[in-house]
Amino acid sequence: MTDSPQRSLPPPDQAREWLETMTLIRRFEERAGEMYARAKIGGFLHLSIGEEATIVGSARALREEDYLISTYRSHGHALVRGTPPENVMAELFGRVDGCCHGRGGSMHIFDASRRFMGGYGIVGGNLPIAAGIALASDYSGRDEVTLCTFGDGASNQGTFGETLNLAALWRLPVVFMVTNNQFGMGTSLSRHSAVTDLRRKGESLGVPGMRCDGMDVLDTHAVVSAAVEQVRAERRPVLIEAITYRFRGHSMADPESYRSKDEVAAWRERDPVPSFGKVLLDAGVVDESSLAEIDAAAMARIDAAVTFAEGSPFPDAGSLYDDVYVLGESSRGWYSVETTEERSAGAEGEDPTHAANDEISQQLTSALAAGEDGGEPSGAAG
Amino acid sequence: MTDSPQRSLPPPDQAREWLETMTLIRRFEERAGEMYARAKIGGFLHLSIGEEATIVGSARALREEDYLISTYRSHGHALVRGTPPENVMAELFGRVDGCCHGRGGSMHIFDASRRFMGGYGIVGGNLPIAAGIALASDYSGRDEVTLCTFGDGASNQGTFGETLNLAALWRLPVVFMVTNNQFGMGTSLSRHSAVTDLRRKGESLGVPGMRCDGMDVLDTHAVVSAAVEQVRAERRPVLIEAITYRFRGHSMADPESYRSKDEVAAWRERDPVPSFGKVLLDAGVVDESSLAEIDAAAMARIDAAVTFAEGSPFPDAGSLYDDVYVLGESSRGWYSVETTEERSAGAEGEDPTHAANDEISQQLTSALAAGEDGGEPSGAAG
Amino acid sequence: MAEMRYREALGAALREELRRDERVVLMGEDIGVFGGAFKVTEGLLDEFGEKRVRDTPISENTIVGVGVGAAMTGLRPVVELMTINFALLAFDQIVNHAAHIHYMFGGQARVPLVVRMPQGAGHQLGPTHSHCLEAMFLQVPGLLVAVPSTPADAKGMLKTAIRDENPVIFIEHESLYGVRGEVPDGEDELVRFGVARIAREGSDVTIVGISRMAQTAERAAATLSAEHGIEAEVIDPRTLRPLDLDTILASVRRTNRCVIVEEGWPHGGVGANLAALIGEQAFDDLDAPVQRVTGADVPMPYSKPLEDIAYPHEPQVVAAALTTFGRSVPTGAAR
Amino acid sequence: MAEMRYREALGAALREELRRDERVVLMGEDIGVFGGAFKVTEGLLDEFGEKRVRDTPISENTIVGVGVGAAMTGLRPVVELMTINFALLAFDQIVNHAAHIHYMFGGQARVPLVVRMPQGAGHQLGPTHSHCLEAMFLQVPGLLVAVPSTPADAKGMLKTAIRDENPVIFIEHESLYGVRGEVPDGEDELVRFGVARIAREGSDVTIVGISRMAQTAERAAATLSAEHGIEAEVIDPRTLRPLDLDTILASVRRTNRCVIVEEGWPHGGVGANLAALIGEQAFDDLDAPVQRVTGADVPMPYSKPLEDIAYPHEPQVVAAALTTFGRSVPTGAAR
Ligand SMILES: Cc1ncc(C[n+]2csc(CCOP(=O)(O)OP(=O)(O)O)c2C)c(N)n1
Ligand SMILES: Cc1ncc(C[n+]2csc(CCOP(=O)(O)OP(=O)(O)O)c2C)c(N)n1
Ligand SMILES: [Mg+2]
Ligand SMILES: [Mg+2]
Repeated sequence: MTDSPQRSLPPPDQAREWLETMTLIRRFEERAGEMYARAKIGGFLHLSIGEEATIVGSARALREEDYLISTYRSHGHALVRGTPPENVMAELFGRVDGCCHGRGGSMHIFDASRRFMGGYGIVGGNLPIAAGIALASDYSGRDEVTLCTFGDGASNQGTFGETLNLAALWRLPVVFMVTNNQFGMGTSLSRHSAVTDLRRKGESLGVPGMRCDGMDVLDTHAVVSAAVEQVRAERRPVLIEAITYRFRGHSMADPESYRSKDEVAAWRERDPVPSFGKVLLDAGVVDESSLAEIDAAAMARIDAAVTFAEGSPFPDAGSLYDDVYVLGESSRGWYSVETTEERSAGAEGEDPTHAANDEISQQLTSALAAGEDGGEPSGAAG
Repeated sequence: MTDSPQRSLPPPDQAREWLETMTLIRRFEERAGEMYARAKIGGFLHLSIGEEATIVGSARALREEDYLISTYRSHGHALVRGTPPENVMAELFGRVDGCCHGRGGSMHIFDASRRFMGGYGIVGGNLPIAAGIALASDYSGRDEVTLCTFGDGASNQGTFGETLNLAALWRLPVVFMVTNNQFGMGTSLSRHSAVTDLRRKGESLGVPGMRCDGMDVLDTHAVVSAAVEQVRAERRPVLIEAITYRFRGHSMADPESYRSKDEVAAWRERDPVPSFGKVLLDAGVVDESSLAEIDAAAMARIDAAVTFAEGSPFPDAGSLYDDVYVLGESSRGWYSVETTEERSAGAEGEDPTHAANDEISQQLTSALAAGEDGGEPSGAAG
Repeated sequence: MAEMRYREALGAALREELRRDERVVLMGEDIGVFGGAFKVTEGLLDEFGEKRVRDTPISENTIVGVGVGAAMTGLRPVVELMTINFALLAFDQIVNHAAHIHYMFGGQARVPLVVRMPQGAGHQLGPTHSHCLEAMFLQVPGLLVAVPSTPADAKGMLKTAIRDENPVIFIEHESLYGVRGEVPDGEDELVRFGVARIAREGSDVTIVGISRMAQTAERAAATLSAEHGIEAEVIDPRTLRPLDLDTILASVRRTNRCVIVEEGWPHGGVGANLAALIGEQAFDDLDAPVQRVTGADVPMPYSKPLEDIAYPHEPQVVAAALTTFGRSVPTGAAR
Repeated sequence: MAEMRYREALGAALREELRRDERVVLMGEDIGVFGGAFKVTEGLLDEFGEKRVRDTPISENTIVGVGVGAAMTGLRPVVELMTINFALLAFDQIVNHAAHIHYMFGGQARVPLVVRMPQGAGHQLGPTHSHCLEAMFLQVPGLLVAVPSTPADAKGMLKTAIRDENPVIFIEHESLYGVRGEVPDGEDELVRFGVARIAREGSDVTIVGISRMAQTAERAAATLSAEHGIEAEVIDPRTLRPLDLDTILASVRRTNRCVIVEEGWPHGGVGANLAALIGEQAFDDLDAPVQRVTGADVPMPYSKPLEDIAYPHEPQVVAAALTTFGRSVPTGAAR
C-alpha cells in the first residue's frame, strides 16, 4: 500500500523523541479542546488528534534549515518544530506571549525562528507560498527543502494545480504532502475528489507521487525522508499522500453526522500514539514505566503551558495598530484612515479594562509625523 | 499520434460545407486583420488563422442543441455555428448590429440563438461556465453536450483543475478541448506547462484524454465525434487535445520574436484549408473550379459583411446604461450611482455626434422611478 | 407571523423557493451532508435530494462560475460560499463574469444567480476569517448587493434575490444567525429591493446602519433617547444596490445630521460612499459633518480584547451622534 | 534629467534595482521572451537572465502567492500581472495573504512584494479588460497603493516600492505608457510615498486627479484658466496608501472648493473616499459640495463612442469645477 523504501527503527534516542513529541502533540490537543470548552480559547479550533504520526514522521525527515508550512490545523506542526507549547497555548488564549502575540489564533500559528512558516486559514492558500519559499532557497543557492502540508479537500483548490505545475516547471525543491484524513470538513474524499488515489493527483502536473501510511510514524518517516532527499538532490517537487484520519470533529463545533461511530472506532484501533509506543516496547527501546514517564512529562509540560498562557496578559488595546505596516523612512502621510469613532470603549457589557488609550488615533493616521520635518502642512489628526 | 477511431470522408455535401466554412472563417479573419490595420476595428484582435480545421471539425461533431463555448479567439466559433459574418463583423466594428450590439467586441462574441455561449476575455474563465451549462442540461434531463474550447496556456489556470474535477465528480456532459496551438501568447508550451502531453492533463482529475490532429478536419471530426457521443451516452467529461498552430501573431500587436520564421513556415505547409481542399479534390468531391467558386463565395460574403458593418450605426450614447441590469418589478431605488459629471461630452477632439442626451442621467439613477407609486420621497436625481 | 431565527428564516426561504420553482438549485461546500457550516441549509438535502442540494469540492471560483453557466441556461442557482472571506477567490467569476455578462453580450444572456455568504467579526476568527466586504461588491455595476439585518428581511429578501433576474450578492452575518424575530408567513411575502427599512423614527439625527450594524444603531438610538434626549431615526438600507438613497436623503433633510455605521474597513467603505452622496445631494441641509463609525483599519486580530475594539459597538455610535450636536464624550465614559 | 516615456521610466527603475540588489527578481506572464505585454520589461531577460526575469504560466493567484512566499524568505519579488483585470483572480493572495501576513503573524514576517499592473480604459478592450480597481485595493489595510501618473513618478515610485518593506500594489495605466516626460537621473532618485504632487498651483478650486486623471485634471485646469478665469490647484496624491491627506486638506482650506477626478466606478470609489474625508475634516471650509467626476457606472463597453463617454475627459472636469462656483454649463457646450 505504501511506497516506503525502508522502514526501520531509528536509534533509540531518536525513536523515543518521536514518541515524546507525538505524545506532547496529543496531550496538547486534548487540553486545547478542554480549554476551548471552558471558553479560554475562542474562534475555531482544529485538532489533529489521530494525525500525530503524519506530523512527526514527516517533520523529522527535515533538517533544521528546511521549511515547514501548514494549514489552520497546525498546532502539532509548530510543536514538532520546537515552538514551546507555552507560546502556542498562549496564542490560543489570545495573549501577548502567544507566538503571534495573539493576533493570529489557532488558525494562524507561526514561528519564523524555527522555520515553521504558518498556519493559514485559507484552504489552498499555503501552496503558492510554499513554492515561493522554495524559490527563495533555490535562488539563493541554498540546499533547503520546503515541506508543504495540506488536506485532501485542498487538492481541489485551483492553487493545487497551478502551484504543482509551476513547481515542476521551475524545478522547485518542495515536498507537497496531502494529509488525507478522508474528509474535507463533512465531505468525504469520494464525494469531493473524482480521483481518490491522491498520490496520483500530481501526475498530470509533472509531479510524481508517493504514498505513506500516515498512521505509522516509521513508514511516514521513511517515505518522506526518501522524498525530501530526492527533492534536495534533484530539485524537483514530489507529492506524498499520507493516509490518516482525524479522530475528532473537523473543528470543535462539528456534530460529525457525516460519519459513523463504527468508522471512527475502526480507525482508532490504529491510533498512532499507542501503536508506536507498542513498537518501541516490543523493540525494547522503552519499558512500561518509561511509557508512563513520557506521558507524565507531556502532561506536565502542557500543565505548564496552560499556566503560562493564563499568566500572560492580553495585548494592550494600544497595540491594535502595531504591525499593520512596517513603517519606513521612505514614506509619510496617512497609512491608515481613522474615522470619527473613538476606539475608547469595549463591547457592550464588556469589562472596560481593555479600553484603548488616546494614543491610538495618533498611531493610525500620520504614522511618521513624529519623524517629519515640520515643513509640510499637518492635519489635525496627523 | 491521434486517437481517431475512424477517419473517413463524410457525404459530399457535408464535406463541401466543411470546406466552405473553413474558407469563410479564413477569409473573415484575413479581412478582419485588414480592417484592424485600417483602424475600423479597435481593441485586441485575436485571429484563428491556422486553426480552422480544429474549429470546424469539432463544431461539426455537435448537434444543433449542443452548446459551444470558447475564448477571446472566437470569431470562427461563432461563424461555424451559423452566426452571420455580417453580425460578427459589425461587432468588431462596434456597431449596433453587432451580435452584442457593439458591447463586447472581438473578445466577447456571443450568439444565444445558436447556442454559441461566448467569447470570454479571461483566460480560463469559460471552463466553470461550461460546467454550469452542462449542469443545466443534465439537471433538466436534456441530452445536450457542451463543447468547451480553450488554449494550452489556459490549462495552467486554477479553473482547469477545479472544473475538470467537478465535472468528473458530477458526471457532467462536457467535452473539454484544449486547442494546443503551441503557445500561450509568447510563451511556448514547454515553457509554461510541466506536462506537454496535454491530453494527459485531465487524468489526475478523473477526465480521460484523447488527441486529434487539429490541422486535419477529418481527424478532428472523427475524434471529437467519438468523444461527444461517448460523453452524451456516459455523461462523463473527456479532454481532447487538438494539435494545431496559429499562423499569425497572438493578437495584431505581436512582433512574434518568440518563434522563428522557419517554424511558422513548416507549419504553414500543413495549412488546413488548402489541405482539405486537396483531399476533396483527390476524392473527386470538388474540382478546381468549384474550389475557386467556394473561395469567391466566401470573399463575396465577407465583402457583404464589411459593407453591412460599415453601414450599421454606432450605438447611441443614450444606450450606455442599457442592460447593465435586468430591471424588474421587485426593485426600486438607485441601481446605479451618477456623480455630478454630465455624460454630455465626448472625448477631447472627438466628433460630438456621440454626445449623450440628457436622459442618461435619468436612466442611471432611480431606474424604476417611472413605475413607482408617488408615496415615497424622491430625490432630485431620481 | 412566526418567531424564528435569522438562520431559520433563510432556511425557510430556500425551502419555499425550492418547492415553488424546479429551477432552483443549491450548491456549496458542505451544504448537504454536513447541513451547512452555519446550518442554514440543514434538512434541505433530505427533503430535496442530491440533485437539488449539491455539495461541492472546495473550489470557490469554479463553484460561482458553475452557477453563472447554469443561470445563463435556465436554472436559478443559489451558491453558498462558506464565508465571505473565500469570495476573494471567486472575484473573477463574480466581477468579470456574473456582473458583466448581461451587458457585454448585449442583453442576450441573463445571470439570475444568488451568491449567499455570511460576513463579519465577533467570533475571534482572526485576520483571514472576519472580513466585511460589502463595500467591494458595492462598487461593481451589474451586481445587486443585499445586506439583510433581521429574520424577516433575511427571508423576504432571499426570496426576492432568488426571483430576481440579476446576479445578487447576498451578504448574511455570522452574528445574526442566532437572532430571533417575527417573520411574516406566506410564500409570497417578498421584501422588495431598494426600499430602506426605517427601523426607528426620529427627528434629531439620522443613523444609517449596514448589515449587523443596523441593530447596533438601534441600540444606540435607544440610549440616545433615554440618556441624552435625542431622537434618532435609524435606517437600514437593506440593499446597497439598488440603493434607496431617497429615503436616506429625506431623513437627513429633516434631521440635518447623519451618522453611518458599518463594520467594514473605513477607507473606501459603504460609509464613505454614502457620506459622499449625502454631501453632494444634501450639502445645504447638513448642520454637521456626516460621521462615520467603521471597523478599525486593521486586519482583524484574534485576541478578544483587540477584536472587541476593532469593530463598532453602541458607545461609538452614541458618541458619533453626539458629535453631530457638538457634544463630545469624555474618554472612558462612552460606555 | 532625461526625457523618456512612462514605459521606459518603469523599465529603467526595474533595471537599476535589478542591478543594485541581487534579491530583486521579476516574475510574470510573458515578461521575458515576449518582452512584456506592454514592453515594460523589454531587454531585461537578456541582461539579467532567466533566473531573475521569470516567465510564468497563466496562474495569477499562484504567481502572487509565489511572490509572497519568496518575499517572506528574503527576496524582493516584483510580480507583473498583465493587467489589473486579472488581479481579480489573485485577490485571495493579495488580501488574505500579502496584506495580512505581517500583522497576523505578530510582525514576525514581512512581505516586501511589489505587484505591478496597468489599468484603464481607452483602448476598446471591453468589459473584461478595462477595469480601474484602485478603490478596491485602497480598502485593504496592510497594502500600499501607488498610482503614478508621470514618467518621473513612475520611475521614482517604482524604486521606492521595491525598496519598501510592505506589499505594494503598483498601478500603472495603459494610456500612460507612451507619455513622455523629464525623469531625474540617478540611481537613488526616489519619490517618497505619501507625498502628493502639486501639479499646478492655484487658489480658486482644488482638483484632485487619480492615476491618468491627474493629466486630464491638468488640461482642465489650463482651460479653466484660459476660458473662465479660474485658477485651479491640481493635486496628484501619487499614493492612496499612505495618503497625503494633509496636502489636499490644506489646499481645500485655501480654495474652499474641490473636484475629484477618477476613472473607476463611482460607487465606493476613490473620490467617494476622499469626499468623505474632506467632508469630515474640512466641513466648514467648503463653499460647495465636493464634486466627483468618475467613470460611468457600467461595465466598459467596447464600441468607441460608448467607451468615450464612459470615462472622464477634460470637459466634464471643467464642468464640475464650474459647478462648484454655481455656474452650470449648457448641455452640449461642455466641449
Ligand atoms: C478557501 C476556503 N474555503 C473554505 C474554507 C472552509 N474550510 C475550512 S477547513 C475546510 C475543509 C478542508 O479540508 P481538508 O483540506 O481535507 O483539510 P482538513 O481540514 O481535513 O485537515 C473548509 C471547507 C476555507 N477555510 N478556505
Ligand atoms: C486571466 C488572464 N490572464 C492573462 C490574460 C492575457 N492573455 C490573453 S491570451 C493569453 C494567452 C493564452 O494562451 P492560450 O490559452 O494558449 O490561448 P491562445 O491565445 O493560444 O488561443 C494571455 C496570457 C488574460 N486574458 N486572462
Ligand atoms: Mg481532510
Ligand atoms: Mg495557445
